[in-house]
Amino acid sequence: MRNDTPALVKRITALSLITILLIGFFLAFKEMPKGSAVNVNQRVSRLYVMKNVETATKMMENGKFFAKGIKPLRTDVPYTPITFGKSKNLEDGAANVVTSIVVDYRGFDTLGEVTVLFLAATGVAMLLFGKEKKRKNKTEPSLIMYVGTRISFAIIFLFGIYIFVHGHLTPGGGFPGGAVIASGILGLFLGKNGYKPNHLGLKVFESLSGMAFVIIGLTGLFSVHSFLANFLPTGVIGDLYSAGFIGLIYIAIGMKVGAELSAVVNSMIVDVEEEWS
Amino acid sequence: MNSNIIWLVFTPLIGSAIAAILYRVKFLDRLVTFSTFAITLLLLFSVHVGQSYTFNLNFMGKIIPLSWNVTHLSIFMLYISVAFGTLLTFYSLMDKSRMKGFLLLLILAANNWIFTTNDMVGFFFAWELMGWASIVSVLGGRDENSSRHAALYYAMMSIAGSYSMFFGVFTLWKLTGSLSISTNVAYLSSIVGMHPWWVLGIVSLFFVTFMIKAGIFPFHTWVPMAYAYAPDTFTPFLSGVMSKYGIYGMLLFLPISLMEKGMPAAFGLPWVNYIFMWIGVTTAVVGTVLAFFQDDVKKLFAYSSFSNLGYIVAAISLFSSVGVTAGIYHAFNHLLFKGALFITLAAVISRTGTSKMSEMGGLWRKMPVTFFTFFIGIASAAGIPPFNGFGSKWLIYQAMIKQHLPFATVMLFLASTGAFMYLFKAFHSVFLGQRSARYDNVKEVPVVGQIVEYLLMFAMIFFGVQPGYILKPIGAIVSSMGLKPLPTMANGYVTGMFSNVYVPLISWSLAISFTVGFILFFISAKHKYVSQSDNYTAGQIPEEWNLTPETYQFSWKFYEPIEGIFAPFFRIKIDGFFRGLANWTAATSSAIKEIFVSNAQIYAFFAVAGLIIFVIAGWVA
Amino acid sequence: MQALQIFLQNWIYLIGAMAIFGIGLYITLTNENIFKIIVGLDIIESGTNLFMTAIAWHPKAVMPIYTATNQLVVNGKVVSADPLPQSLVLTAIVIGLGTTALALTIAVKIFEKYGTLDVRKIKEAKR
Amino acid sequence: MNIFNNAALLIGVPLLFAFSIPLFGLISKELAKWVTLLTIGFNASFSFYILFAHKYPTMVVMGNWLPPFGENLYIGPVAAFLVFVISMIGLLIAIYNLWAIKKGDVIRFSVLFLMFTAGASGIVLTGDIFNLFIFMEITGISSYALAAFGPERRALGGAFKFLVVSSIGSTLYLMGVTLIYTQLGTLNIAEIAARINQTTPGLLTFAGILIISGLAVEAELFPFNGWVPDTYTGAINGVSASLSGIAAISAVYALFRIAMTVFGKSGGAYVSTYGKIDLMALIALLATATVIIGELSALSQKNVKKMLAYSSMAQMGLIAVGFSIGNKLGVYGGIFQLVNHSIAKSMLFLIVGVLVAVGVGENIDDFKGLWKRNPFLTLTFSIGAFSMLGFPLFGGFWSKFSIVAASVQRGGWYDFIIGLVLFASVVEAFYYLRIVAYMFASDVELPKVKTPITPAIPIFILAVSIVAIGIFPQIVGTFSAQAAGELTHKMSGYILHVIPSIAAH
Repeated sequence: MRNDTPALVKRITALSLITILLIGFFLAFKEMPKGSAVNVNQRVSRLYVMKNVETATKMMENGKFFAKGIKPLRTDVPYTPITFGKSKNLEDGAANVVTSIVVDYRGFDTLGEVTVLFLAATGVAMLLFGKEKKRKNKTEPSLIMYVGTRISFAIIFLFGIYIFVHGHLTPGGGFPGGAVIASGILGLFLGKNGYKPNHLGLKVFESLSGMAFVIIGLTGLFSVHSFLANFLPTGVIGDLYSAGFIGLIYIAIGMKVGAELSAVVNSMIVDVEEEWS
Repeated sequence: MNSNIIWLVFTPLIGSAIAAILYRVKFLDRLVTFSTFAITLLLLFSVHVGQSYTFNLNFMGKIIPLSWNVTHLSIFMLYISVAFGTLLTFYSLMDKSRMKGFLLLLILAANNWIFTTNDMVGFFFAWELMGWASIVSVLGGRDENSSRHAALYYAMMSIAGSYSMFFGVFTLWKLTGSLSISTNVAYLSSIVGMHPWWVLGIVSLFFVTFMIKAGIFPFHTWVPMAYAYAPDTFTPFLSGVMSKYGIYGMLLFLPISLMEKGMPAAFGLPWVNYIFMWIGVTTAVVGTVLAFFQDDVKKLFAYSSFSNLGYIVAAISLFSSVGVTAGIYHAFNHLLFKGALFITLAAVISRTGTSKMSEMGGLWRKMPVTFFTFFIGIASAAGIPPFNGFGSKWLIYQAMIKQHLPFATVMLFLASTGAFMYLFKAFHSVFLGQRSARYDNVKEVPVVGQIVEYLLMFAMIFFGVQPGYILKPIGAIVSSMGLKPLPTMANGYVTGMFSNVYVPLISWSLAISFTVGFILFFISAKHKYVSQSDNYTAGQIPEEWNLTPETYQFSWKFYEPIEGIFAPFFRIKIDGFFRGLANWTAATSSAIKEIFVSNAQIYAFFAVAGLIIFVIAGWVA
Repeated sequence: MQALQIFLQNWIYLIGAMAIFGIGLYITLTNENIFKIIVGLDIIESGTNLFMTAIAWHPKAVMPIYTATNQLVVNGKVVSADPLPQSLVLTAIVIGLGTTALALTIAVKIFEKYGTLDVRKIKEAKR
Repeated sequence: MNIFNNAALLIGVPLLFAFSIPLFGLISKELAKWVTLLTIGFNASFSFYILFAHKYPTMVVMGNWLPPFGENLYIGPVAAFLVFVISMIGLLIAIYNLWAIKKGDVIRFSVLFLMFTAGASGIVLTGDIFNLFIFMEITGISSYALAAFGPERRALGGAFKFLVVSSIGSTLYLMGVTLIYTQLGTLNIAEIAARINQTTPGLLTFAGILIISGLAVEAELFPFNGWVPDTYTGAINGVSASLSGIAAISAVYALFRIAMTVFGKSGGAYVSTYGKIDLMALIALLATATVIIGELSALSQKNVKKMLAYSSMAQMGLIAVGFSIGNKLGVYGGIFQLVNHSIAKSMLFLIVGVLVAVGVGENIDDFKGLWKRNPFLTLTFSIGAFSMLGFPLFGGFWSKFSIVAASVQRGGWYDFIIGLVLFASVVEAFYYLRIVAYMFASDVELPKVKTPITPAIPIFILAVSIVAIGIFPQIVGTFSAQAAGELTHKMSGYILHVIPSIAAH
């Protein structure tokens, strides 16, 4: 394979490589539980759904969790029934189990994920850094566009906030909410020629919300002695004010993602002159 | 414990540190070097055969015993190397070449370590220290580009050699669990009958290293370059002492190949030894032939040195009592006369500023002491009886004949004759003949140098006339290796298998005939000295015949007819192999580099293709 | 019919995921345009994401959210879809978004400086 | 089980400050760089405390959910030592950056560099196989951006190559992780490691191949390393230094954590893996090919930076050879070489950076006669070169020594591998010695150049540490011996520290 390999050779090679790879995947999939054979009860997810990780931890510490041959007895972990709107003070209060995993059980992943997005936004801004030129759309947006984006921005913004505030109850959360907010800001860019968001505000917002996430994590470290541990009461499952720190974190994430994606949109739209020399 | 052995290593290291601090002031550097050598020589008197010392090095919780053990061979090698080094450093006190004393002291430390150590770790360390110090020393030659090139070449060979030894050391360590050289050699000789190939493989890992360091065919290609382009005062050490490390290493491992062990034989020798003997003979012949045609006098003697090591290897590879005696004896003699020759060459080159024979000539009147040293040196090298090279060469021939190896003997004779021819060429073109006008103001070397030259002259004559002083310790070495030593007789005798030669008798007869010749020379007619271009021309104007001062030189196309004979062989270039290897590596390098000049997509292709290869491997397995 | 249904239940999402993965890889490996390569990478990521959701799903799965009517656990057995891969997919999507944003930025800069989007032409004169 | 949750600060503090650097940047650009420096300094001193107060082996539990249910960081001997090395190298490069990064978006560069270092530490620390992926992406995304940073356009081409190959690699890794999850239902490294023999062999092999291929991209093993030369050459020198000195460490760590701890069989003199094929043997083959191809490609380079890039590739191969031998001595040599390589190679890149900045240039011919122009940089470069080629009394000697010893100890076809590697080492010695010989040439007369003080500090420290390691190998040796013990005994070294209750079964 060289720089000047003809396209046909490339295509045939690529096709054959991909075919072999897919056959490999197929053979591997044959050994994998799939469809009706998928048994969530044998996975660690069972404990997350049932919200009884603490019980399992105790069983593990008593040596009752792993059977001979180091097989985990996840199906043996006793189940305390959870009723929506009634069960109180669960170990994790989110009705949306995905959210409870994302923010609580595996919250460290989410912190990393926020960081990745932050780094991507930073990288984009760093590479497109320079002295801004005046931006000019190819076609002047119409009046309807201008007014429409302005009006819909408020609604979109509100909707975004709704999504991340209800992250622990409904599908959605900080990332979708933030993305919705950023799409509203994209609308503003489209609606007005030469629209300029408040750069300083975006930057401060982004930084503060990111720091808020880490500070929530550190609060956990200093109050409950574990980084990113829940230090608030979990309340009744299904309430808006429940699930401990999940709501706080999702607010921080939502604001951060919104600000970040807006910044990415801004960096990509604006033309700059480089200042290297 | 006999910790004085350790001081043999530490004294030079301390000296080296001091010299390194002072190295900007050349004289102080040299002075420290000389005094350290002298102190080491004094220290040697406290070292006796049978002393041993063990230092347990704690490396990562593992105890590595570093052991020192003084044998007959080591004490002999120590004495000759340190004594020669002392002379050389004394000579270099007043020398202008860019040799750095502290490097020489590092080599001395390694030298003492190599000759006394009994563990492979220490041996390897010392070997590396010696190798790198000498590589850096080669860098300081007169012609910087060439010496850089030579040092790099030498470094490559040396590194290849040390990796080979590295590998060998670990293999032995894995097999026996011991790092002691003597244990491992004993182990190898105990299994050599059962697994000759195995042992051969392991030993050849070491022998490649030794052959590279000694410059034995076919690993000799670095020798002419490094010898010629090294600093002039370093070359004597390189040729005289450092080439013997390889010989020493071989002597350590050779007892494995004793005949009684049931090795398959060829022509009355274990066939490995037989092949090795031929390698030695080839070295001797090739070195001689190549030396004929050199114009650079240091290169000529480099090839000569290479050729002489061939003699040594051929002799010790027989592993008979005469053979080993002859080999060690020749090693000593070679150290002495080649050291003397290179020292005189250093003297000449420092005065004339060139090493090309075609630019020299007629220097004997200006530098008589140097001239006589050189004269005795080449007489020794040629093996002329009263001087020291005679006895060993004579023993070598005896050893060869005793093993019924007529053809190899003839080849060695041939090489010896050739040696006489090139030595004479060098002798004549440097010191005799017409002197070029630009050397009219050349002076003899300083007094320091002259003292050294007188001492070397004395040594060459003394050990030539009284070989017993050397043969006795060699007899002890030979018996310590499990061979029957040659019968000892009075100091004047070279004892052999067929006959014993009483050298003083020969020397007296030669001295008398020489005196007669001298008298005849003086009573004959007076010679007239003419300038260089006042000769041969028969009234012609030289320029019209394209004649320059160089073409009047004795060495100008001196062996042209012989060159014609050997011309077909010159097409086979041994360094062609290494050059070819290097070129192949470079070409492969350029080809492989092409992998990495593609674009992102192709690299993605690579990654996917690698994955696919794995997937297929997974299926196949 | 039953067999087909079982086959579809077992394989449909996996085949879909692999098809998307293969298409993405093919696009990446054969198109010389940088933007198309980035699109290909994105499609590969989508394939992976679909694969991860596919292994979480089973035919009788309910959504993993507690509501007044949704029972996640019946008779001590979890009947919902596996929530863990879903949360992993959330993470993977965001990471893919970040990579794509950065890749596009680099593409923009490459177009500015090299004046081309053809990967074969992005090279320095001297090697 | 020993829990030391405060060690979460190793990740938390850099994150906090990375988010806040834009705010500091509002005050001044220099402050942003200093905050980065101090934060990495905090990490360095904290990991120094963990290492020398002997706080390890210990574990950090995230969110109060014990493994295997939640996420955790595991600070064993390997992690404690490598985090310290990564933070120290990061600290020194941050000092260099104070001087080198003057133009462009300095603030965001600082953010990316800080997170690059923290992400690499995270790879080494984490005890969760998916979390490992996230940290790989943190390191990856920041390194794409860092590699594209700079005034020269070649940086962009290099970064794009890196991005494409690396994205495919991370996708493959994610696929492999998912496949394992379908069988074992867990993402915790310790639990997977304990139960890896409960998977079916075909799937296990395929998942292993996907994961190893994915990790081999950043570990620079052939044929996944096409991006290396262009990226290293294109990036500014500080970034090249951190790529080879920081990212490579963590990538190799991840590769062998997966291969030896997750897939490895416990017991036996040499670690081998479950599945249809032995992944360790596979890696050994890759690594050998990498060494040979890397060294041979480096030989004919005229550009020193590119040569260093190829050499870096080859060194990673050598490290992987050491690890893949699979006994304690081999892993010991591998880790030792990892440390030596990261010290020496980052120093060499920094020196090239200084030389380019002061106007000497980055081609071999520019190095001629450097001794007379600037003795300090010449000496340090020579020290680095000697360490690279395994010269006695320099750091690299001990590691090469151990690797050769280990492979001879293993014997079999490792004899053949090490023969090839030693041949490649001769080639390596040649091209490094050629530069050294050029630098000491005295037949070139060019004006002297001055060494700026700030970048001279890290270069000096790195050079001193190379010599110190060469003379006192136990500085690194004790830790790498412990680390080798951890990697070769997965049950007692890793699993039991994370999930002690497994011991009862």
